[in-house]
Amino acid sequence: MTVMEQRGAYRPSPPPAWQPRMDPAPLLPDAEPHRVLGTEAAAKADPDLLRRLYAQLVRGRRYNAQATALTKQGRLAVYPSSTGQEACEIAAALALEERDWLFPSYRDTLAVVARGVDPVEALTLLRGDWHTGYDPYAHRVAPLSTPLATQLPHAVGLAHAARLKGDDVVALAMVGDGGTSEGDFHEALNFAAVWQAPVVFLVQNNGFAISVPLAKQTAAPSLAHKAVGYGMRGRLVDGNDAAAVHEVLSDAVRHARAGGGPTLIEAVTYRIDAHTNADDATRYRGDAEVAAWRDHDPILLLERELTGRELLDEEGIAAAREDAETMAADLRERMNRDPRLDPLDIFAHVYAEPTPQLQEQQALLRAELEAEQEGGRR
Amino acid sequence: MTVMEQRGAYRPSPPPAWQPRMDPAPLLPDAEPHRVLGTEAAAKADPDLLRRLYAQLVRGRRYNAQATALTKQGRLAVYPSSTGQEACEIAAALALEERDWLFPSYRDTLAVVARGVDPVEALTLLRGDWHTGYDPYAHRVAPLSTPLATQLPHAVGLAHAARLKGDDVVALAMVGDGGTSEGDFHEALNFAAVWQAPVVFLVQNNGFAISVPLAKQTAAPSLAHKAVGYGMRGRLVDGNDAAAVHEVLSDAVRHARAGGGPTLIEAVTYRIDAHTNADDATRYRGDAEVAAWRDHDPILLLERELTGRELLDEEGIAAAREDAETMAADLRERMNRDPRLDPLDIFAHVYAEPTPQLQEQQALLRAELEAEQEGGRR
Amino acid sequence: MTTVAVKPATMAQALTRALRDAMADDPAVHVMGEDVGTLGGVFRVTDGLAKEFGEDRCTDTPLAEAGILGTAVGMAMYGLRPVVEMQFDAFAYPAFEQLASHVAKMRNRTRGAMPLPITIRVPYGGGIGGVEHHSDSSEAYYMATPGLHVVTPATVADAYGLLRAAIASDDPVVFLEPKRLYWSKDAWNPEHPTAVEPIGRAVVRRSGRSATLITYGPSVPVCLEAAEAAQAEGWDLEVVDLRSLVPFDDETVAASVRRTGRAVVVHESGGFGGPGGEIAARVTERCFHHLEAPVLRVAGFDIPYPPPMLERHHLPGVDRILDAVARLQWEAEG
Amino acid sequence: MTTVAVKPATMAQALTRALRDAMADDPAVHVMGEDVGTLGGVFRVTDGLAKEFGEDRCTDTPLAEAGILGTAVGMAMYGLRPVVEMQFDAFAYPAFEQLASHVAKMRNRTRGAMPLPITIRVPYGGGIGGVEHHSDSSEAYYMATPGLHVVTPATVADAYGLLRAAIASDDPVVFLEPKRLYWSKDAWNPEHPTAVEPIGRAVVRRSGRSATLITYGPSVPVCLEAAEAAQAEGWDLEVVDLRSLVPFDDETVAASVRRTGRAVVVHESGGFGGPGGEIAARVTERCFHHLEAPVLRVAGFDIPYPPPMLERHHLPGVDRILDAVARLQWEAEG
Ligand SMILES: Cc1ncc(C[n+]2csc(CCOP(=O)(O)OP(=O)(O)O)c2C)c(N)n1
Ligand SMILES: Cc1ncc(C[n+]2csc(CCOP(=O)(O)OP(=O)(O)O)c2C)c(N)n1
Ligand SMILES: [Mg+2]
Ligand SMILES: [Mg+2]
Repeated sequence: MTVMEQRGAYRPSPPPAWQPRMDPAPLLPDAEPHRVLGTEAAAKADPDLLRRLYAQLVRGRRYNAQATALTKQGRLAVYPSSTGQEACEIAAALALEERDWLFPSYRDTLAVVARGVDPVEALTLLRGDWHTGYDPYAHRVAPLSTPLATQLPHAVGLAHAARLKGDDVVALAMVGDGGTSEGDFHEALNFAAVWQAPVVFLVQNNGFAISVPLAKQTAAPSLAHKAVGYGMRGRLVDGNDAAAVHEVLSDAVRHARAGGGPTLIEAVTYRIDAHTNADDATRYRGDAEVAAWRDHDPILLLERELTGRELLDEEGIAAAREDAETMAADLRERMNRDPRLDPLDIFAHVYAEPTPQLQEQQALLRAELEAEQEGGRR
Repeated sequence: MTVMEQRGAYRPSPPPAWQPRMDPAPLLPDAEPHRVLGTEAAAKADPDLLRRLYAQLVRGRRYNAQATALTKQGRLAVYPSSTGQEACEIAAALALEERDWLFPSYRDTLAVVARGVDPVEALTLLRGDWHTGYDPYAHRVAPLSTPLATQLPHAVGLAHAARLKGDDVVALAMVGDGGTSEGDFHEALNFAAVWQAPVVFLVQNNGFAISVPLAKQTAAPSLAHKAVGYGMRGRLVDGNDAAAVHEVLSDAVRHARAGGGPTLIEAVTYRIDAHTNADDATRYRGDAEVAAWRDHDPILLLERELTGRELLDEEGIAAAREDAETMAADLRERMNRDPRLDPLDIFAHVYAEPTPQLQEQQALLRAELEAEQEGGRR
Repeated sequence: MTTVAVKPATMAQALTRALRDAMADDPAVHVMGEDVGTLGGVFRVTDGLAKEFGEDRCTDTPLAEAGILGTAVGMAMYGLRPVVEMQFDAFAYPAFEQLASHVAKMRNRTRGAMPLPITIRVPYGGGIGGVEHHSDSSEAYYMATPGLHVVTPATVADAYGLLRAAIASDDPVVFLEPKRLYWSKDAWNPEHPTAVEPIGRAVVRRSGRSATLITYGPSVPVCLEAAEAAQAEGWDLEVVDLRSLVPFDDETVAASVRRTGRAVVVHESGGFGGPGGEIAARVTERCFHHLEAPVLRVAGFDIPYPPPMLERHHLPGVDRILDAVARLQWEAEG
Repeated sequence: MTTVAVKPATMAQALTRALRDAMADDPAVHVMGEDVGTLGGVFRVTDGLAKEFGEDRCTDTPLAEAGILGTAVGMAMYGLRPVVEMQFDAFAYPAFEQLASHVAKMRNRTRGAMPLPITIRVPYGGGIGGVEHHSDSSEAYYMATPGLHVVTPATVADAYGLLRAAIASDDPVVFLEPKRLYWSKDAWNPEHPTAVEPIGRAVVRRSGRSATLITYGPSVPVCLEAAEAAQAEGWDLEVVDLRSLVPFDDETVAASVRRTGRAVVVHESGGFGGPGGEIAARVTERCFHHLEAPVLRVAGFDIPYPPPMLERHHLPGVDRILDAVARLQWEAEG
């Protein structure tokens, strides 16, 4: 066919399949992180909620301190503290309904506890006793995830399954700024948007992935800007403003529950402690930066708001601290008891039924343990 | 420290680390794909370039047809045709300088050939003779990549290495719409942006990943919108408008070479043929859709522009076709010769030196081959 | 479940039928993967499922294997039984972290509270003229990952029976489908076409007294052919089809080798670090004093899978198997 | 290269020195990974390199293992020699596709035109009280992937010598660093502290006549300890440190077993589908008529790595090794 024969078909038009599929503007985050405390919006916040957040934040901080102390006493193998990030941790848990699911990363013990998991069980992993210390179904909390970002597709799958079954369950998945670089982050967000799964992704941007600062992790205007590339809403929030985090999260949860699909939330916060007790943060950051963030402390912000508006007084503060001390004393006491482990358990849950090979191995270990009890090798 | 002691520290301010790190607006693609042919912009296009593109597009189409024919004759194991996508393939190759590198996906044989690789060598993989048929260093073309999106980090690493060495080399990496869902796509774009590596990512959005339409692949406003999440520029172009693709690619290459960092380009196009000769496209799409895209054919668009502006006449068209026929005849003739393979080669390039184990295995095969020659097993 | 009389069928058809029956029996069974819906899969194994059960039950996912397996984990957490298709062996590698760190470990991590009944279908192996990355034998990776069952059928009937068992299992199962047997046909157990085969039991496909060929999946027909050919050379070979690499049926295998006193392990996966080492070692541990010769291995070479035009030199064939049998120190006998 | 007299040093220090010397000798050597720059790595193996050579030579990457290895592939294509750190064994899994489909195959795919001289450092194994995903022994995966060298040191001197050889190799090398030996100290070959060890040669760490313990990496010191303890029971054990799993030094291993007539393979990786099967099988193939007993294996159990409080029951220890030696059918001898 020559060009002459084709003349009629000539249409200087855009490609047939093309239609702008949606206006990206509503997906983009605001230029500044959302804030409530210390702004006019604070007046509209529910005082009860603020007080509840406050009490939990104080508890959370104390929990972090206690757990860190337990590492020094050899009672915990390792502890990644979330001091400075309590607003994110607590608001995450409080924004959910009981039927919802939480998918925590390895740093999110506080959120796990705030969700109702026993404080000692939540530390089982870090104590070195067993991998996940709690029954995930008891409080709808997935195992703490150490391989970064790998829990995000789980959250998407669970939310999708719930929706298929007709349950109005929302999954909240937590991840760090470093974790956003992993392929699993990308794949999870994409599946979530394509499936319109009721998931909320909460990125705690605490400035570092161990020693690596955000500037070496991404060149994006913000992590929340990643949302538009999946066709979901991106939201930016001051992660140390508990009221703001709770508001943004609750909105995203509502949106998801109503069938509106997933949201990506970046909470701008800071890790006050080192990466874990084993880390030396002075190798990669200066005191001035930490000091600046101490001034923007989540407990402090909330305390000032509450006291300024006379929703909290010295007595209330003392009560919150005392409650936290009680929790800490109980934690300390229970963590100081040696857990009783059965070595033969290592074969019990590899499969529904141990394979013949595992049965043989279990018999071998049993014989060894008996020999050990009788003293000496044979 | 109680709240009273802290009063002075209260600052209702945004989190300390926060500064909007860049204005996202320039990163966002235009709402409509960029076009040149049939628009006023066409007048500014270099006539020589347009003629060169035309000749190559015609050649490319003929190459696709010939290769597909070769599958029917059993001369190729499989061929993923890029008919309908020639504008992307050719413009990709022509936008590069000789010192630049191309990282093709498995569908991009045309770009590989346009880059200077021998047409028969480019088919070695698909012929089943050896994995990569050409020397990647001869024309700076990485091996055709079958595992989707895995070539993208290679392009980033190479571009980064070149920059570290002070060479002003740009890497152009090609991927399909389906490939953008892979984690490797995400990780590559992120590394490229963080390192400000001189890379250009060209996504050929041809509407399908085998049978899966774009709507099941992503919910994004466009694939180009993914760029903002990495802090790089996103560009949208009519992938069947060779002049537009060349313009957008050349601009991105210039930008990268000048140290401006990477660009993500989405070229909206369409796969006219089935996924490969082995695929049955009628299972997942209708004729009407294909027909609409045939009207928006890249060769047609360019031909109309050129003839309309009297840069091309029937004679020129005939010459281009004849040139393509000559190429096809040569390809057919050479592909019909049986390649000579040495079975013992399978041990030659596993390591720089075959391990003792491979030497043993090679001896075994050699003995078998000798026995075979002598006829019968022993 | 309907139990129509079953005529000769291909392995692919038996797999389709197994998926269909499992989906009909249990609404928790969901099929997902690339091109499994509208297209019915590149090997057509999921053909018709989206039509019969809807796209929510048989879902075309985005192109991202870690995402497919990772979301399947979440779905299993909520009580579904996902059956995931990896399009080709080498394209399961992107999902390796999800597989090794979550799928294989979740039950254990949670002390049994959170089992993951996921079936991961992986078309594997060569012999179909596929270009690079389309012919890997990846079973060694899965065998070395505790927490996974690893199953592979060699017959049409087993394709049905083992896939049903895999889907019914409360543990994750890597279900390896020998690509080059997809189109193999047999009468498919006309009495019990839809019989479920328990996982973990090897089967003697051919009895013999001279030596045992221990094999599985795509190499089973090759071994049977070799056993036929061996008769001409005076050897009466027994052929054991493992069917399940994990759990491993030590009993059946060791019983056979104790009877014959000689064994060759045959598979097309690379030899070094491949399944054959494990099998030879455990057979030797159990049958040492019955062995007239070391257990030998006939395997693919230790090379990246070769291009199609050379694959026949790589794949263990009848001659290479018989050569190994010949090396089983028969002189020592007399 | 400076050759200062070397005092007792830890394995971690020897590794650091190897990286430093390699970087000083060859500007093409680039170190990259998570936290390798400013922090010097979580095990401090890259300590000081960013300072001495600049961040372009020792680079903190984004947190994405496939991206790290994938970009390293591209860098190697352009003539660099990347040394990649995977922070822990299990965190190398996201890079598995890049490793198996590209790193291991690129030379072969391009008929030798495009070699990839990449060293992939992987701290591996347990015994350090790490929580889940921090103690995997993943060597079986790498052994089963043709195109990779797999190397693992057990002494301070080898840590230096083998790492230099790995970086100098034109092939990709998976360099497995036994985590629990990072802080092990020895005098580090005071004569030749910076001697490069060729890859592919096993070494007899202790001579003995009764039986051979075949081992590598973290289990070498355990085997040496077991050999000492065995003397009390009248056994004089030989200990072979493989050092390189790929290529495998059949000669040294077989020569030892032919001498002793008995062998136990010891490693902490899971037994089933682990390296021990391969090793036992090939030793048996080569030494069958010299063997008084089957080659036995002492390995980690076939379970996900257990929690720290139970890991000592999982790891092969002196007693378990001696129990295996005792099962080597000594009665048969007399
Ligand atoms: C896949 C994977 N790679 C590497 C690691 C090792 N690692 C543990 S925490 C961490 C940094 C995480 O940073 P971020 O995501 O910002 O979370 P944060 O620690 O700040 O809470 C790294 C690299 C891991 N756990 N998983
Ligand atoms: C990692 C990986 N997964 C799956 C495949 C199988 N596969 C080959 S092509 C293809 C579709 C690719 O679609 P797209 O990226 O849009 O490229 P196109 O074929 O349209 O050029 C798939 C799923 C693959 N090659 N690699
Ligand atoms: Mg962080
Ligand atoms: Mg496509």
